[in-house]
Order: sequence, then structure tokens, then C-alpha cells
Amino acid sequence: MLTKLISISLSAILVENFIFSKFLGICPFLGVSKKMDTALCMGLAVTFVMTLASAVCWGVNLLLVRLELAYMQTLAFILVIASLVQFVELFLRKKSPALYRSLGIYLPLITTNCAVLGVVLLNVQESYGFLESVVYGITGGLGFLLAITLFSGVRERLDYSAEVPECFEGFPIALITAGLIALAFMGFSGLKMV
Amino acid sequence: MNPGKIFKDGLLTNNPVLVQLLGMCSTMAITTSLFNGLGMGLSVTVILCCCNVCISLLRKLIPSTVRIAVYVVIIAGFVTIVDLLLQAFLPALSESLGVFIPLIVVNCIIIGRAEAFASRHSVGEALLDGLAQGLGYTAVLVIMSVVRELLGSGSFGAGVFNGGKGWQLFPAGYACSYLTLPFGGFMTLGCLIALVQFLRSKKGEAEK
Amino acid sequence: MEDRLLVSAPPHVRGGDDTQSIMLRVIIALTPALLVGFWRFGLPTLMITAVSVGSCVFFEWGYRRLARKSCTLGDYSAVVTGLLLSMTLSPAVPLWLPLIGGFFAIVVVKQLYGGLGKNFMNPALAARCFLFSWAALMNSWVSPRGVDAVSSATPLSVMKGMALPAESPMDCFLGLRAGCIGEISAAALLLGGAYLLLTKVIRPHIPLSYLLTVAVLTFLFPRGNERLTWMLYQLLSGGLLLGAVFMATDYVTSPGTDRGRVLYGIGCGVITVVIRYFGSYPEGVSFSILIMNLLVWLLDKWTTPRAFGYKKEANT
Amino acid sequence: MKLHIPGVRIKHTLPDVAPVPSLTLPLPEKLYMPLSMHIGAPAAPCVSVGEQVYKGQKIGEARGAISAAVHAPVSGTVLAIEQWPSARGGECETVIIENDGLETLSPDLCPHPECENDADALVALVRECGIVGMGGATFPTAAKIDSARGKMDTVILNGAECEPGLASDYAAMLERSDALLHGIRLLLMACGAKSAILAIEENKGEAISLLSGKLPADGSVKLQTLPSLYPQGGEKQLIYNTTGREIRSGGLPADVGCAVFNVETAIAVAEAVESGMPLIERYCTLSGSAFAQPKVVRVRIGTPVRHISEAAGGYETAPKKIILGGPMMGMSVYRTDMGVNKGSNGILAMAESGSESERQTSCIRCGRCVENCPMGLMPNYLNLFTRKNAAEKLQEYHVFDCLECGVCAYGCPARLPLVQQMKLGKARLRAWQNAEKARKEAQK
Repeated sequence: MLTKLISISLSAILVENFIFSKFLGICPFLGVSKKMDTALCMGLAVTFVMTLASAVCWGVNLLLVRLELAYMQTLAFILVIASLVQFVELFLRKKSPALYRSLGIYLPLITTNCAVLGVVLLNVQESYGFLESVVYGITGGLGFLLAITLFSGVRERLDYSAEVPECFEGFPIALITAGLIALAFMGFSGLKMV
Repeated sequence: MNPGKIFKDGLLTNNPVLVQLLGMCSTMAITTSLFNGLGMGLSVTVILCCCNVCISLLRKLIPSTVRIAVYVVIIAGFVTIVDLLLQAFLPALSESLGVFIPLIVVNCIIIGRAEAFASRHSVGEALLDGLAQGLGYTAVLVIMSVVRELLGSGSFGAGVFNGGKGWQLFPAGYACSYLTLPFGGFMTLGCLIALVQFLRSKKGEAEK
Repeated sequence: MEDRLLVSAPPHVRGGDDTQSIMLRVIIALTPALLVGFWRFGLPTLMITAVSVGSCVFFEWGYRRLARKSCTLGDYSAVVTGLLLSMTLSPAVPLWLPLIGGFFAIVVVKQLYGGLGKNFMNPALAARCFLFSWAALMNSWVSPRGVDAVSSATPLSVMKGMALPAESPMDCFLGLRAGCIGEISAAALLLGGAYLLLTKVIRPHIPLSYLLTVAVLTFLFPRGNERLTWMLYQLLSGGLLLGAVFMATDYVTSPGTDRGRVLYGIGCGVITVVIRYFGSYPEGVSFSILIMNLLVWLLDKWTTPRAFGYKKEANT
Repeated sequence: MKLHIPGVRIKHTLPDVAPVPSLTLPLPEKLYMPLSMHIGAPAAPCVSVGEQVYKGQKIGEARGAISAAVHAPVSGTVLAIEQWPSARGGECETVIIENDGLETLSPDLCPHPECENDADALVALVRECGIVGMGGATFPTAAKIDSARGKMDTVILNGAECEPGLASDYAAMLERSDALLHGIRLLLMACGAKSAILAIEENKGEAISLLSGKLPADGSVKLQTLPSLYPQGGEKQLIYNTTGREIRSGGLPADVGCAVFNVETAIAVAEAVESGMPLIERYCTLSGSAFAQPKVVRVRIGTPVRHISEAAGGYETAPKKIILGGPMMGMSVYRTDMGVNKGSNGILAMAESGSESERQTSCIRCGRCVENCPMGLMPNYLNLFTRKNAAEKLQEYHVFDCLECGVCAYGCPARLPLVQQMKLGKARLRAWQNAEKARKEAQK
């Protein structure tokens, strides 16, 4: 079991990184990575929601299967995620205003982040158990956190020093930079601890 | 609003991917072959048309406070329908697109058009807009997948033409296989958007 | 006459090294390893090096011209990139491969970001990794002259199978083994590294921490019973020395503080060993340096030196 | 030996200057006495055009606490009081004196033995004599003593030579060693400090052996040899390298119980007490490839630069560049008719134009500037932040602590104009801070 969990984690963080290998969550990855601090907050918020969603949706899926409503998965999941985000937002605003101030503005963006729905769908597709789902949620989020942190570091550097041709400014150079990072991450392909 | 302008908007001047920069995840993820690109593009187009029509019909009834939630439910409904249809009739496509079919729910193009267009226009216009934006999206997917398939594996139209075999234009050994990997997705889309920005700035200069 | 004086800003004297002389010294330092490559593998290596350097120089010139920017061939950085790229290629690759590599290194990785000093990734290494697209071509090896034709597998790929290679550590040290053009002779690479250290082009922090990390990890976790031999092979085979001395020390893509450099070297070492042990590629040097390239800005940020007058006690 | 602050051995084309014997130059016909040759408010002229002045007579009155009086270096007639180019850059109000060649002393000058043991009287005398820091910074000495009295235990005498290639401090220490030790005693008394450290760079062997034989027996003055690194003469660096005390950012030497005086300043103090002579003369190094022979000269303040180079034997080749001060921080000038001032420790004449032909590339991130910076800053990053006008980053990376010593630019392979970038960065940060302040006030 432990080896399975380790291999899930390794795969989610490095080998099949949500950004550089699975293309899940590209919008916030490109949109909120101009500054390191905000990128870090976004990454943490996504990790948190991914973990929570994995756990809750595991139960929801169990229920749907019982009720023979498995075809309603997509609809159910997106509703669960949306209300979960709402709930987290309310909870944070009440209990931890400081945390809310730093993470709050990212939460609504997360509803439409395909990394969250993606991790839930992948959990179902791989028929992971509860523990596996949660671990996959956490590590998938950490993979996203790693990706967005590295990317924002590089982007900050480019912001200060690079002189990009006009037509490549903005999204194109960000995409090409992400491509080069994906190239570097290919070094991890096939990484197996056992 | 005239249909010509709606189509020009969707395909060129306000292309969802190249200009509005929406729906990047699926654009880069599944464009490894023409088969995938075309399949994904048409699925999105169908869903987009249905959602636009539906939302345009209901636009007077939906209270604005909960409109986003209602849109999401409508979209998720249609996505589920398409997903099930694909599983039943085109299992190969469903298999190779994987989670990216259900993920159309969170594709910003659809919710974006619902909010920006369908909720403010008549049914006919909304249908046309859905078609135009969908085809604009499909066009980008087709371009990306043709480039990546050709340079990345040396073939063209595998799964679509020539009885499903496509044509092998040069031996796969000479092809740049990394273009079919995530690296290639980022690079190809980056270059494509750069090309569009270049053309737009040229056009802007010419207009001046 | 005296009143026609030149006014310029201080300082009015400048130290000896300039960008050009630094690049020239790197070229000089690369020469021994290249010569060993020529000697072992013959004419093809000469062709590959020529194409690689030529392509880098051509694309640097062509891009700057097309983009209407100043010509930067005079700083020799394109030549260095070309040489480094050719050194990381197998002597059996077809000549169009370094041509594409030169394009990728110079245009995509370097000039798109503004040229020398602006790129965030090592151009030569990124190009090498990109060329793994053509994996079959990149992984075809020829045995060097004077070595049994049987052992044309590189020592590292043998070690991937948990076995010790057929060559002796001494062969690896001198360059009597299969491998990339520039990586086979540890002796020649160390000679070049010593020259760079003596002429103060590089500081020892990165190469030392990199090599030590790999040495310690492979010594602690050997595959097989002979720890020391295993460690020696790990150090001498593959592109480790080439990477540690010439690639990881590239100014532009490595940290600018000494503490940052040590952390960077350790990071490179750990990732190299992880990829060599657990990854699907036999060699992890290129990828590990590319990955650490991504961390350079952060490392610089975290290891910013304590400015004078900002001591904790002094702040009270 | 304490840990040393990074510094570099500057390799320069300047020859080693033989410090002694220093040359006393024939006096010029006209002298140009800038009324602003110190940090602080310019002096107010107290003579009028046409008036007869005597050597040592006060011609400019100090205005406020941070200011210094100006005295006539020769006897003669005031020709004009007008704006004239200054050796500190730009123009300033200048008293032009026509030398009558008689060297008639002002009748007010007399020895002041009462100042030997009276700190207040000494400070008043130092202020009256217009003595300023002669290492180049020209901070009024009286104000420095005043601000530090009673707060310090150590007086540091700077014999480190501010810049490479100069030998003015060296010459002063060799030729005026007795006056120097007298001055040290006076400064110790005035500051209320217990001990003094005489810091001399190791390349000034003769001065070290001469002075170590003359130190007072009570051990109040210690001689400390420092490696010849640049910038060794900077206040913060000197205090750290001699006592190990670190001045916090924005602080003063008095905060760590120290005061730093240039050796020539101490000599000037001694002279004021011994003969009452105000500061009208100083040592100045002439060097650079355009001179046949580098030498140290004694010049009257106000002597035009051109007169000095001609009187000292003229140029061997036509200079392309003339620098007032040292090679690292000196200012290149486009004309040579201004008078030297109290801080002019060197005149360099270069036969080659130097940096003009150097090829500049973009920053290659070699990190040499970071290794060499005596303040532990990151000039490579400050350069980037200045270019992008990232004021918050400039603050975070402490641009205001930059000394502008030029070590970063000296070692930069890309030949970047880092010192100017630092200056620009400071200006940009200041502008941003002012804007922020205004914005905050507007919000209130």
C-alpha cells in the first residue's frame, strides 16, 4: 500500500505533473504566475481545494454508484466543487481573515480550474480508494504548487531581464517558457522508486 | 447583428483561443493528432451551440444572482449527453480524449460565451455565435494537430483519412517526436499566438 | 588643445577580463576534451563540431540581423554554445541533428529571450535534451578506435543494468570508452576545468559541490558490493564532469552568490543520481542542470548576501 | 586580524608614486577660491572686490554648523567674486585673487597654546581655520568633532589613501610626522577618546617604520597595518577593518564609538594650533600616463589645475582625459582653469581615452560585482531593478547603502556603467519614496 502511495505521489508531483504533463489548470498557471508571492498563494489554495475535493467527491461518487446514477458524475462533481469552494470561502472569512485576505481572491477562480475537476475525475477513472484519492489530491496539488512556483521564479527573472520580440510578448513567451520547463521535466519520465 | 460579422468574429478577429486566450488546456492537451483535434473541436462546437440556444431561450427566466450556477448545470448536462454519446458511438475517440471530454464543463469558452453573448442575444444569433466560436476553436485545434502530427510523427490524418490509416509522409524516425508531447503543445501554441500577434501588429501598422 | 578633453564617468580604470576574453578561455579549456574526441572517434566528430558551431554562429548572426539588433558574434558566446552542444552528442549522429540543435539553442532558448545573459536555460543543454526527440539517433554509439567493438554500449547504460562496465576506471579516466564526443576523457575535462579555475573564469563552488554530492550519494547507496569502484564509475562515466565543469558553471544560468552556487551544485547532484538510479534515461546530468536552471532566480533571492550594516544586533 | 570586508586589488596603469620629496610649486598669478569646497552650506564672502588681502586672512565666513570658512592662500588683491567652474563639478561662487607675490602674512595669525588642553577652544579654532576632511569627502571637521564628543572611545586616523595610485597621504605622513602625532593628540583630547588607531596600508612601508618609532610611550596611539585593498579608506570599511565594529545602515561612526580623520586633517589641526595658519595648502598627487614623472606636490588651495601641471614640468604627451581625484571615484573635467580645493588629493592626466573604446555587452551574470562589493550588495540585480524602475526592489536590495566606490564597474566583464546605474537607482527610489509620501498625505 505504501509503495502504491509513494508511486502515486511521485507520479503526481514529478513524472506526470498536472501542468507539464497533463495540461490541467493552465489558466491559473499562466494567469497568476507573474509574481512569486501570489503564485505561491494560488498554489496553496489549489492544493487545499484539490485535497478537499478528492476526499468529498470520493464519498459523492460512492453514493452515485449506489444510486446507480454514475452517469451524473460530471454534473454532481462540478456542483460539489462549486459549493465546496463557496463553503471554504465563507469559513475562511469567518475563522481566519488573514488567510482569507491572502487566499480569498483566488478561491472563485478555482471553481473553474480544471485541475480540481480533473483530479476528481482521474480518481474515479483510476478507481482509487479513499486514501489513494486524498493522496493523489494532495500530491497533485503539490505538483501544481511546484510548477507554478518554478514558473513564477523564471517569469520574474524574465520580467526584469529579458528582451522578448514584440510579437512574442505576453502569452507566447510564457507558453514557450512553460514548454522549456516541460522539456526539463521530461528528465523525470519513467521515474520509479521501486 | 449580421451573421457575417458573427462568423468573422468567431473564426478570426475574436477567436476564442488565439485572441481571447480561452480553453488553453484542451487546446494543448489533445492536439496530438488530427483525429483528436477534430473530434474535440466538433464536440465543443455541438455543446456550445446547444448551451447558447438553451441559455438564450431561458435568459429572461434566469435570475441574475444565480445565473452562473444555472449555466454550469446546463453546460454539465449537455457535456454529459455528449460524453455518453461518444462512449456509445465513437469509443476510440472517447478513449483517446479521456477526461478532457467531461472537462469541457470547465472550459472557459462555453461559460464565457454564455455570459458574454447568449444571455444578451436572440436564439438565432446565439446559435450562430455558438457555431462560429465553436468552429473558430475547431480551426485552431485542427491547425495545431496537423502541425504536431506532421512534424511529430510524420503522418497526416491518421484515424480520419485513407480508411483510418492516414498517410505516412516521412518515416517516423525522422520526426521530432517531442512535438507530440506536452513540450510540443506549449511550443506550438506559443508560436501560433505569436504569429497571430505578429499579423495583428502588421495589420495595425498598415491601418495607420 | 588641452581644453578638448574627454569627459567620462568613473571609474576611470577597468579590470582585465571582459566578456570576450572569458568566452575565449572557455573555448581554450574545451580544447583538450575535443582533441581526445577527435583522436578517439576520427573525422565524423570534426564534421559534427563544425556543423554545430557553424549552425550556432549562423543562427545568431541571422536572427540578430532579421530582428534588426546589433551583431553579437564578437562576444564568442555562440561559438561556446556550438562547441558545448557538439560535445554532448554521440559521434554517430547524422549531421542534420547538430544543425537543428544549433537552431533550437540559439533562436529558441537564447535569442528569443534577448540574447546573451537574458536566457534562463542553458542553450546547449536544452538543445541536447530537445534532440532526444530523435532518441534512436541520439542513443546510437560507436566504439572508439582501439577498443573492442563489442563494448559500444556506454558504461552508464551498462550500469543502468546494475552491472559494472567492461572498461576499467583508468580507461574511463583517459577516454578509452564509448560516449559523447566531449565526455569520454575525464583527464582532459579536469585539465580544462583546472585552467578555468586558475584563470578565475569559474569559482570552484558549483563543480565541487556537484561532484561531491554525486560521490557521497553513490558511495552510500551503491548497486553491488564494491562501493568505491561503483562511485568511481559513477563519477567518471557519462557526462558528469563535462556537466559539472562546463555546463553547470555557465554564468547566465547559475546563481550569482557563493551560497547559491553550493546549493545549486548539491541540487544538480541529487537530481542526477535520482535520474540515474530511478529514471528511464541512463544519464541525468543534462536534465538535472536544466531543472536547477529553473531555480536560479529563487536561489539568488534566498541567498542574497547580508548587506553591510544590516547585522541583527546592529539593527537595534 | 579581523575578517576583512571584500575589497579588490586594483590593477591600474598608474605608476607607483615616490611620495617624497614632495615638490613645492611656484605660485600662480591668479588663484580661484571656491566658496563651496566642503560638504554643507557655501561660505559667505567677507571681502569685497578690489580689497587687499593677506595670506591666511579669512575671505569667506562659514554659514551655519555644517559649513567651513575660506581663507586667502596668498597675499594680493580681490579681482572678482563671481560664478566660476568648481572642482566639485558645476559652478560656484568663487573669490578670484591676484597674487602680489609678497606672501604678506595676515597680522591675526598667532600660535594658540591655550588650545592644547581646552577642547572647546580647539573646536572653535578648527572651525575658524576652515578645516575639513582632507581625504576627499571634505566634511567640516569641527562639526564632526562636535557631533561625536563624549560618545566615542577610539579615534581612527586614515592613512590608507582613499584611492589606488595616489600618494598624498603617504607624503604627508613622511614629511609631517611630528605634526601628525601632535594633531592626533589634539584630536584625542577634543573628542574625549582614550585611544587612537593609525591605520596605514601595507604598501606604505616607509611611513610604517617611521611612525612606529615615534608613537607616544603611553600607548594611546596604536599603529595598524592594513592590506592594500580598495576601498580601504572608506569610513565604514576602515572602522570595521581596524576595530571589527559594524556601523548599521544609515548610522554614523559615532554610533559605534569611533571617529575617522584623515592624516592630513590631523596635520592641519596641529598647524592651526602651532602657528594659527588656517587650511590653505595641501598635498596633491600628479599621475597618469600623460605626465613624464608622477610626483606629489604641495599646492595652495585655489591654484588652477592647469598651472599645477605646467609648473610641475608639463605633460609628456597631450592628455585626452584629466581627472580630479583618484582613478576610481574621481571626476573627469572638460576644462582646467578651476582652482583645486581642500579635497583635491590627486590630478590624473591620461594620454589614452580609456573606457571610450571598450566594448559593452549585456550582463552575463558572472557575479564578480557581488563578490567584490564592499557593502555586500548585489549590483547586478540593482542594475536590473534600476532599468525596470522597480523602486520597491531597489529598496529591498539596499541601493541607498551603495558607496559608489566603483569596485563593481571596475571588475565588470560586460563593462556596464554600474556606478551611474546605482546613482540613477538612488534617484529613482528617492522619487518613488517622495511620491509615496505625497500619496499617503493626500489620503489623510
